[in-house]
Amino acid sequence: MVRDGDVVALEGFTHLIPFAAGHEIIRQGRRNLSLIRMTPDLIYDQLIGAGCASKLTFSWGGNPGVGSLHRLRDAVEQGWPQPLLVEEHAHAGMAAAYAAGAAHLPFGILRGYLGTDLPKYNSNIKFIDCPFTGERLAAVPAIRPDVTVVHAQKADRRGNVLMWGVVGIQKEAVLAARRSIVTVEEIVDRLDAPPNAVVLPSWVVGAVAEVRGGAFPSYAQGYYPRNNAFYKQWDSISRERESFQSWIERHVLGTSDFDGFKQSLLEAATHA
Amino acid sequence: MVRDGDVVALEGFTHLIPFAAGHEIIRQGRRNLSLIRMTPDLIYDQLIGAGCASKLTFSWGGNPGVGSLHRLRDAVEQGWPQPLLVEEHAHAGMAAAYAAGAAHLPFGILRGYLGTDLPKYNSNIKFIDCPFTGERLAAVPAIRPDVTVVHAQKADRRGNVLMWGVVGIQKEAVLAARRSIVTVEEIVDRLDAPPNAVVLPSWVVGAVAEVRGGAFPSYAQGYYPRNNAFYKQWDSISRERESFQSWIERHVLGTSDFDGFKQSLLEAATHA
Amino acid sequence: MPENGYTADEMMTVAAARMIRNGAVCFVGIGLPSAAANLARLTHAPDTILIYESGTIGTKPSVLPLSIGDGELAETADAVVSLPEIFAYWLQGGRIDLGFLGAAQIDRFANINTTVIGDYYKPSTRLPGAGGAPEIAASSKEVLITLRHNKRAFVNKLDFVTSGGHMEGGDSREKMRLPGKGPTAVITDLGILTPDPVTRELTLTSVHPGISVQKAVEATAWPLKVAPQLHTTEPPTETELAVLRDLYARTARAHAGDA
Amino acid sequence: MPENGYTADEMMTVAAARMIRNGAVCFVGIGLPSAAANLARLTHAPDTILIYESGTIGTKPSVLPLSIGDGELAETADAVVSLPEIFAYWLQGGRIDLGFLGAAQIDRFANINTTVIGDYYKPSTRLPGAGGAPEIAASSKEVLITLRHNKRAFVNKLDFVTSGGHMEGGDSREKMRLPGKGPTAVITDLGILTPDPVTRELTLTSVHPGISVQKAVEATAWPLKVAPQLHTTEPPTETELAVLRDLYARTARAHAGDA
Repeated sequence: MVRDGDVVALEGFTHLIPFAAGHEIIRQGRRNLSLIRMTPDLIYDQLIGAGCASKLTFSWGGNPGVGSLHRLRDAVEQGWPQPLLVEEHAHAGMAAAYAAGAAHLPFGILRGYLGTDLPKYNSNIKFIDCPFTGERLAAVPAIRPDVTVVHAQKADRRGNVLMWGVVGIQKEAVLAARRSIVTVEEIVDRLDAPPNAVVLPSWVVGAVAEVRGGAFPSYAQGYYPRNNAFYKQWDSISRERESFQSWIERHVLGTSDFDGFKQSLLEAATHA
Repeated sequence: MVRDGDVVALEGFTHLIPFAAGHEIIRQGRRNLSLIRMTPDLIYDQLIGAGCASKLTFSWGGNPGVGSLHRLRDAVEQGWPQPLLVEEHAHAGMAAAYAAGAAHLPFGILRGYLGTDLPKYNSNIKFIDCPFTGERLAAVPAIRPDVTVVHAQKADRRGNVLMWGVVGIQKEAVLAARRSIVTVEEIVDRLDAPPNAVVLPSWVVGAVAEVRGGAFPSYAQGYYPRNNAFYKQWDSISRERESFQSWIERHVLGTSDFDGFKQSLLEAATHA
Repeated sequence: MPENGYTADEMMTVAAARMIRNGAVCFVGIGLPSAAANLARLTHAPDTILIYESGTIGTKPSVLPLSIGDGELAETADAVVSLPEIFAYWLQGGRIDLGFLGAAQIDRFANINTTVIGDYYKPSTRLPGAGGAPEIAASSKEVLITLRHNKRAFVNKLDFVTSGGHMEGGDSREKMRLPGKGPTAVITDLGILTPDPVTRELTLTSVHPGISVQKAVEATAWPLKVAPQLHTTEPPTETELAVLRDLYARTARAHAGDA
Repeated sequence: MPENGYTADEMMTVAAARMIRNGAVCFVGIGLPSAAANLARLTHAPDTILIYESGTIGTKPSVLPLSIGDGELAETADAVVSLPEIFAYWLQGGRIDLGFLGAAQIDRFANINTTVIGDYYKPSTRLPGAGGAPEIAASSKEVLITLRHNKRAFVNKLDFVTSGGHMEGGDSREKMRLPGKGPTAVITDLGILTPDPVTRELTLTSVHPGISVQKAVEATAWPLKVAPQLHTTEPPTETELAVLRDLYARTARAHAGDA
């Protein structure tokens, strides 16, 4: 469902990051994607390093608690493997832009971007005046991805999706998108969602696929914890182009699915 | 905590309507309140009929499923017991205005009020142009009550509040207000809130009081159903000024609290 | 009651229910629209998604709600969201196939009034007001309206336009940039009116069994246009009537309450 | 390591933690701010409300989170909300007493850079960027900043202003209408800097035990102002050190993971 040149958002704020789906995009060799994500994280480091992306819209691009995303930096600083156009925001602005997208408004407003240089480098940050008080507020255009991909804990057989814990911007990202794909930890007979839970009804979801462990090395609350050790290892894997390339070729391009990927990682660890 | 002349919002969209707190405002004889509420319902019919209000901001003023709010109509049509200034919206606009209030933005935007006469009669509905697309959108000023009162299912001993079911605009109304009062069905040792439940942390709530059954004749999901029969009876109680006055004097002004009110209703029903 | 054993209100509700295609996402107002939508769900359209403005999405009540936010709507919903969310992400979000409204007054272009009869500041009758209707009428991909047919309701000029239909006819709705395509049918206790494809004026296209054209024309304050190919509505089937009556009976029992 | 048995980082974290008054609502960045805020919660300020930008409100983690949205933050929170909500209703809503930030670069008016070193389009180092920081810095009633003290960090001119402090000093922050009152202290591994009440220029008001004024001055790329009444920071107490080390030890064990 992802095509070359698409505007694509893979969301999940530290939690439920759709790594399995991201790997599939790499395996399919997609090119010239305009990637959107508040916190690019390792999955976008991999997509960028693998040459899938020509643009990145984001608001915080690091390896959380560890340091830099080296492939992102290499693309920005050296243009490798290809130049990467950057549209840079703050979290508050991107959250408002996704919310506007979900609401099909053309823009979102916030009391934001005050005292920061970001508007100097991002022409998509404008300012408008309140028609009642005259206060100047920031405005950002709605985010409307061609495709949004998220990972969630459960879906039922009808395709209704339930997620819980840190739910981030996932609901908005799905509702803002023209098409959407949701991978889930498990498909169950009944969701048994608690009242007011975050549920995406089947009719707003394009496709649902069961991919157990599909958020590794991020986490799925109630299923498995964040693999902090992998996040730390990524720093050395990704630091050099060569080590990154051999990793992605062996573990992602050299495997046929996410189970294969994890099996391959396990074998590498065992033989290390 | 409610003073004469205050801007007051009692919220609860068909569910968890804070009747007990509303009766207390009537008993205290508050005057010149600017009342805000999306759906005035019986509680505002009572407040208006009792002479507490000089202004009403609302978006749907009826007895749901039954018909008119006769005291509201009498105030608007005949100025009894005093003239009532009306600021009239649509639900979508009021929801956006409360959300703006909760976000401390001066206004909210929506693709709304298109094709309706409402803006001709409400100068608080304006239109602004999207700085990106030029699309004309409606703007409404934020709602910022002096006091918001809501009813919820549970609070814990620290004052954290949990509500579930139809949660309407209650969270926004509390977060938009300068002061807030929450009545609850019960105070418990532990909330045991499900993930992502609607919880108001104690430090955003001004005061919490346990009033079991405090939403009667509306309902509290998990505690008691809506008393539809009372809603239907209200039509005849409220239809004439005399029947309304004798009801409010006997059952509200003539009782000292909500338990007394309910006891008084029960006695009337038994002796009828 | 017509001799064949159903009331005019039953015919209206059945005719309205039939307009709902299975699987449609319906944003439903309380009263007649709610009855028709639930009848559809219980008969030919079991996969219809019902949304009430209380934030209950995909709700499956066993009885008709008295209010827009009855407890059973929440208990049987796929999701229950806040009011800012239901209006912003779901209705304004363009996700509603069919908005279903009642009205106190309607004009020839299917604009409706639920606000005041008479002058706004000195009304002879103060009605409940807008609620969710203006944005349901504007943003739903398609709108159905159902109300009883008489001259007090089918007026020449609305005292107040609460919710826009086809505005002044022709392409005036598009010019005002209302997102959805507006009312596609008005279902009354006498027949069915649909907008002319060009002028957008409501035209009588079907009369219910036993109803004369003349009766519909006389119940309309403007000179009602009548389609050259006038249909007669199929009378309610036994199943439709049985399901509807059963629904009302269950509802009456449930709403007797305990006061 | 200083001879009295604690590291400069430990002194910095303890000094930062002490700035948090019990009961304050703190919006906390990851890294040193998170360590300091949790140390405060585990020592003198047990009723501190910790909020992380992942939407976790009133969270009480037993170990330091590696990311801003670790599972334990959600499990131990009073409420977990979406990102639009945490930024709109909670941060912009004016409910945060204390924003607590780290930085890569800081200038004399406590403006900070976490975006790029060098030219924006040809950076020598591309840093992670803004995240929640610009609005934390703007909207919190008060801001604390903590970072290590050296000339690469304490620069004469920022390569990029990611988050506004006191802007160009004086009343320039108020004039730009940033809602909160801005940074009230910068806590480093050498001492504590606070803005001058009038000029808003950061002034060294306390040095940590064993640190000379000269060392702090030399670690600052601008001519650092020193308060006439210079304090010496109280060294970490045994309790503070024990709690902090225990926290780090628990954290290290927890983050070893299973890869």
